[in-house]
Amino acid sequence: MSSTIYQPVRTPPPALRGSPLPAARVAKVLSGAEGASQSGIWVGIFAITMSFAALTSALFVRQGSGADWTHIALPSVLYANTLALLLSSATLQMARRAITAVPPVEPRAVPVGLGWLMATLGLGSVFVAGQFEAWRQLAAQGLYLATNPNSSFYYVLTAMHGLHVLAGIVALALVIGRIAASRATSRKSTFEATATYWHFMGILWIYLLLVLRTKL
Amino acid sequence: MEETSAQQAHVHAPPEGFLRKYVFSLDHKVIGKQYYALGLLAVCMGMVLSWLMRFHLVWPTTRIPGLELLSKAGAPGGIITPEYYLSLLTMHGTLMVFFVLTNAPFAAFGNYFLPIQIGAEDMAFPRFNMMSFWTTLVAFLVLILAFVIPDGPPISGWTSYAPLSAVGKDAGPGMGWGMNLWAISIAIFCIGSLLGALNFIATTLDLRAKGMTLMRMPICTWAWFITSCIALLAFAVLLPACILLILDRMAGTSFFIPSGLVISDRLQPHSGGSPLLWQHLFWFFGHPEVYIAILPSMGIVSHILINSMRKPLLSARVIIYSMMSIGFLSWMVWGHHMFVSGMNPFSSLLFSFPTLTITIPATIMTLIWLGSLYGANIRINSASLFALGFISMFVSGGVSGFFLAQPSIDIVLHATYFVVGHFHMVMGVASIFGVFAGTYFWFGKMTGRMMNETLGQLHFWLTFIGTYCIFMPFHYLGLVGNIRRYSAFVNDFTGPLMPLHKFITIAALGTGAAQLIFIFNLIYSRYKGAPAPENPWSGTTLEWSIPSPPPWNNFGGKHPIVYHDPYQYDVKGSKGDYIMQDSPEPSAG
Amino acid sequence: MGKLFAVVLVVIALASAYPIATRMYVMPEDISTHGHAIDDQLSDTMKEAGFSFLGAQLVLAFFVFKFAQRKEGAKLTHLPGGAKLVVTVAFIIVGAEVFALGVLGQKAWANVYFTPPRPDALQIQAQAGQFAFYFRYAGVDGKFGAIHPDKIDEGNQNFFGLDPANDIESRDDIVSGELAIPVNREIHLLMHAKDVGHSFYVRELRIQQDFVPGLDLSVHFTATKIGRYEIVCTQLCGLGHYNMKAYLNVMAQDDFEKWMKQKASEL
Amino acid sequence: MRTKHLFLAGVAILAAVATTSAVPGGGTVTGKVTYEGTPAKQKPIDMSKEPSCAKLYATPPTTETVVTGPNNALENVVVYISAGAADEPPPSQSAVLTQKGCRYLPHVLAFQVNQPLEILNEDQTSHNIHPLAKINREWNKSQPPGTPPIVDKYDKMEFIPVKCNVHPWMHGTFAVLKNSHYAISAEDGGFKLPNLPAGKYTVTAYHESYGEQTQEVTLTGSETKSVNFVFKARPY
Repeated sequence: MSSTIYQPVRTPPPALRGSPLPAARVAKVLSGAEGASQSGIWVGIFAITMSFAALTSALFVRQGSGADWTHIALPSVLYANTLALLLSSATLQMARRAITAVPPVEPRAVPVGLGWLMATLGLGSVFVAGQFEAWRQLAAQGLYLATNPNSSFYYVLTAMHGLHVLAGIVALALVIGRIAASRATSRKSTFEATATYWHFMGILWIYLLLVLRTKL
Repeated sequence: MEETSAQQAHVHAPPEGFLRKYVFSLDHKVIGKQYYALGLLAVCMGMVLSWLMRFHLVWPTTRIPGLELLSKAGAPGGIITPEYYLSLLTMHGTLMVFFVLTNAPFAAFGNYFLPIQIGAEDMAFPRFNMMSFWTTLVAFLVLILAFVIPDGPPISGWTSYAPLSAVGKDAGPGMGWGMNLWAISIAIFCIGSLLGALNFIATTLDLRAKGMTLMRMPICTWAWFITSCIALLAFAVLLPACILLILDRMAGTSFFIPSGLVISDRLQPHSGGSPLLWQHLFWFFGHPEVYIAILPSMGIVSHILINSMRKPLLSARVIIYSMMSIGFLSWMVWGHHMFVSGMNPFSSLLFSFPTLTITIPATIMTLIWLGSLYGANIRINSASLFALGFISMFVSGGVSGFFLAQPSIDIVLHATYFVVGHFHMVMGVASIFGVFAGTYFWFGKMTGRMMNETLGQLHFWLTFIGTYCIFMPFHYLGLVGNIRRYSAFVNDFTGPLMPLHKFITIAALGTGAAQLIFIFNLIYSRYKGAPAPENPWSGTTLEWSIPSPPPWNNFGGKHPIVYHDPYQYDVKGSKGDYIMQDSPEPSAG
Repeated sequence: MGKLFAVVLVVIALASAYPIATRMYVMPEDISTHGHAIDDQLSDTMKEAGFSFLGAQLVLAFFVFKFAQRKEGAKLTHLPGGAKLVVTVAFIIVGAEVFALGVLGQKAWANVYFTPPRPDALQIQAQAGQFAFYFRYAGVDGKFGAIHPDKIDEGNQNFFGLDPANDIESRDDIVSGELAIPVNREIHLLMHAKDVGHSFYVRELRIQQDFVPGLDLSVHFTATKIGRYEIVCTQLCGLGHYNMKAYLNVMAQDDFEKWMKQKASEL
Repeated sequence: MRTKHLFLAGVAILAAVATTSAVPGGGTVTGKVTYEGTPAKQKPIDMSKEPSCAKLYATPPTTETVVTGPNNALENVVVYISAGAADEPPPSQSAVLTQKGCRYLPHVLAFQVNQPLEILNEDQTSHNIHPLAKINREWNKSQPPGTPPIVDKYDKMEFIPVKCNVHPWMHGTFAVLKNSHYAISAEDGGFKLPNLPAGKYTVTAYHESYGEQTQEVTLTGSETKSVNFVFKARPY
């Protein structure tokens, strides 16, 4: 029966159908690729939001469940860090203005943009260093991961956010490298995606800061 | 020039060298096959574990020769200890749910056919795609590492309820490093699945060929797309849950562990944690996971049914919308796993209603499938038989959902074999039937050789009858109140049930043996099968417009243009009763 | 082959339904005051589910029988009414079913969980631990002694961590491995978990409730039939889970008093 | 050259063994362990969850945390030489713990460091043995009926509480000791440590509920010295 069940091989197999790639489609493919990295980053942001939503709702449940919740005073350095992160978003915007503007606002647009990008990278690193400092200060007060539920959540949330920021820093470095080497292909898309991600990190941090400050 | 730059911009160059071609491949087709192979390996292991469990349940004092080689402490003299039974149970559940039901229908077939069916040359992020497979593989290796460590695998079931799963080695054998490995493995698995889901979504949104509107995508593409949306949320919640569990175990935090627990005569040094928190986080992932397992099979089966019926469904849209609403509802029902868990009894009612509501889209889909069969001319072959078998299984497993969706009935049926029968049929067997159907349907496209029909149909009959013999009786046991997850039946009332248990065990061993036919068929056909034509089933979708197996860039550097809805069957075209999506000839209307 | 599929499917469907229809496998007789509502709900659901099951399987078999492997080029037709009909039918029938089960059918649940125990209900504390249940009666003073986890000493049968040396209330507490209760008297069971999650399940009582560590729950019920029934754990709690059980001993009032005296004398 | 050294070393070891091992006809320490006050009332064990064990007893057995004999005799006390006697190599025959009727026989099992330990299950149900060792390596194994005995040994001195995770009432004690000079007080509270070479010894008595007591004793020859221990009993 096996032979009758499907159509036998047609020989020779016909050439592949479909049009040869017309010049008009090149743009489409490119924008497809760019669109992909854009929607890719948005989907990623969605997933990250979901994770942190889960963690913070866990925090609120835990706060209600046990009688052992003791509020910890947030280290003041956090606010400096927050400022650094917000500034970095601003510098990143400047970089975008300089680099992605068509036609270039000024001849030296790209070098200027690179400068702003460096600044962003620096501020990002400052933020991460500051978060470490905050941990050190807490540890100095004898507040460790397992000391009490509030400190547990503090370390978990800051650590996970910090890791995401580090990922952002790596991406930034990549972008800087690419632009410096001025590789034409798909530069814009990666850059845009990284920018979106970086701004999101700032927003996420504000949210976390508010959650950590709340005293239910 | 412009074109080549465009190619580089998005499409990777043809793979060079063995490693790039077959191991660290960026080609979605190779990655799909790798996922399939991993699923196959996992399902074989899971099946052997279930054999051991069933055997032990009905012949508890019979030695299983050679088993003490696998674990000296777990099976002294070849007799399975209670804790080792639970280890087998935990590993069976984890392997099957994560590495089979999530990998095979979704990651394997999805990776292989989603890009082709939308006319793309690859996934949006080929490197992520490769990473997601290798991450998953690492997760798999970490998990089975638990078999070889002296401690043995964990014993807290695939749901790993805290505090049993959180307190560490005092909770019993396997709850030391075995449990750590479990938690770490699942965390890694989450990362792999998130990367995969992200890739699927971006690909579907942005890489569709010219003319391939969303509504022109084949139903299985839709299923994979919806599934990846669900997976994105589900695993994004399970990941932090696993991290918290790992911290409770290794860093001494108390997220899930309350105070004053005395385990193995030791007062545990934790305080204030909430065991229900774990249950909520887990089931918030856990219930959508059920649909991650079943939706792709629904899509595959619809795809195959339409082709075998030689006419479109009554309405493909209704199927798609039903899958969407199921996916949407799946976020409001996790609490129905916790009716008797001590959750506020009022919220049980709140959870029960959407759960029952899910039966509406499910019924609509079933009726659409049935109704579409009317007046068709159904081709019978291994693929379509398994597709029809899927409908039957889906119904059988679905109706028992009526019972468990109701808190009041759940009081007596919760944690009995009724539940086991329910989810094995609807989530296990049904979605595996989808995988079998897909394999028989697409094997030719994937390997260039057709699978052997005779063996295929023999495999179907044994599996179809066998699975009913195994899982229907589970419901009867449950109705008497036979508890699940018992390594021996010491209750007074279980004596009379043992004949039924023996019947199940024998059926399980037999059905398991029948799967060897399938595996043999896979290997035999891979090398000796009849050469596969380009379009063996006279299908209409894009995967049938390219050679079998497809070239590394699917469409040979050309870009298909789509003119039709996916299923132009029963139209008197030039080539017979169907028009392909990419053929310019006008559709029937 | 199509015909064979149809025949096999019909056989499977009927064979699957037979043990249900003939009630070969059923719960033991209900001995509680609330259980009948659950049983009714169960049998109603069984009718609806059975109907849907047989209906769908037989229709599937019939269509495959009729429409499989027809001659080449046979005229293909469509179900009269099409998708609209199907969807409407699903909405009306299943919707009605869902409404019936989901809304009207919650009475049984309400009976168990929304009616508070009567004040004169007999309070008994149940403690679940790996891997046994123990039950505590307040004794003559009617007060339960406080629980001190650090005082738990199973080797010395101090399962609840009582401190009789310093806590007078705990001295007369009666601790038992079986749950002895008087018939036709409401019992208010205070549930406490010693280590991990467990569950309290008595089939005849139609009661199942988890023990959750750190969260003290309670159930209440009235047993109407004298006898000895099995209490089993249904929440995976570790290696001895399968063997975690106890007995519910429903006695006549005076037998129960005798039993209490006997237990008190052992203190 | 080297061989000569080896030979000397060998001689040295032999000599050491000769001096430390029990000498027949050495001195003896004997005595009686008693209690004062009212010991905790031993409670009957409800084995109804394990019918295969429960049916072995006409009247339910009681707990064994404090086992007493006539005129205040205290049973199950481990009396051993904690200082003064050198460590000894373990005997080759193994110490045996039997699980019968869901109880540990004996309730207190004393044996030497590195002496083979054998655990048997004579019940129709599967047991779990969980010695809660703190100094030694802790393990936790189940033993279904019909499986070979569990064989193990401990390499450090320790008093280890033993429990069965499946049957919460099953508790016992392993006394892992450094030398062969030990005894467990009998029904009448009596014990006897024979064959002790002359020397100054610390005799220690250990009870699972009442803890430790020590006394000094000096033996000059083959005489018999009497040492008695009195533990304070608490009602709760």
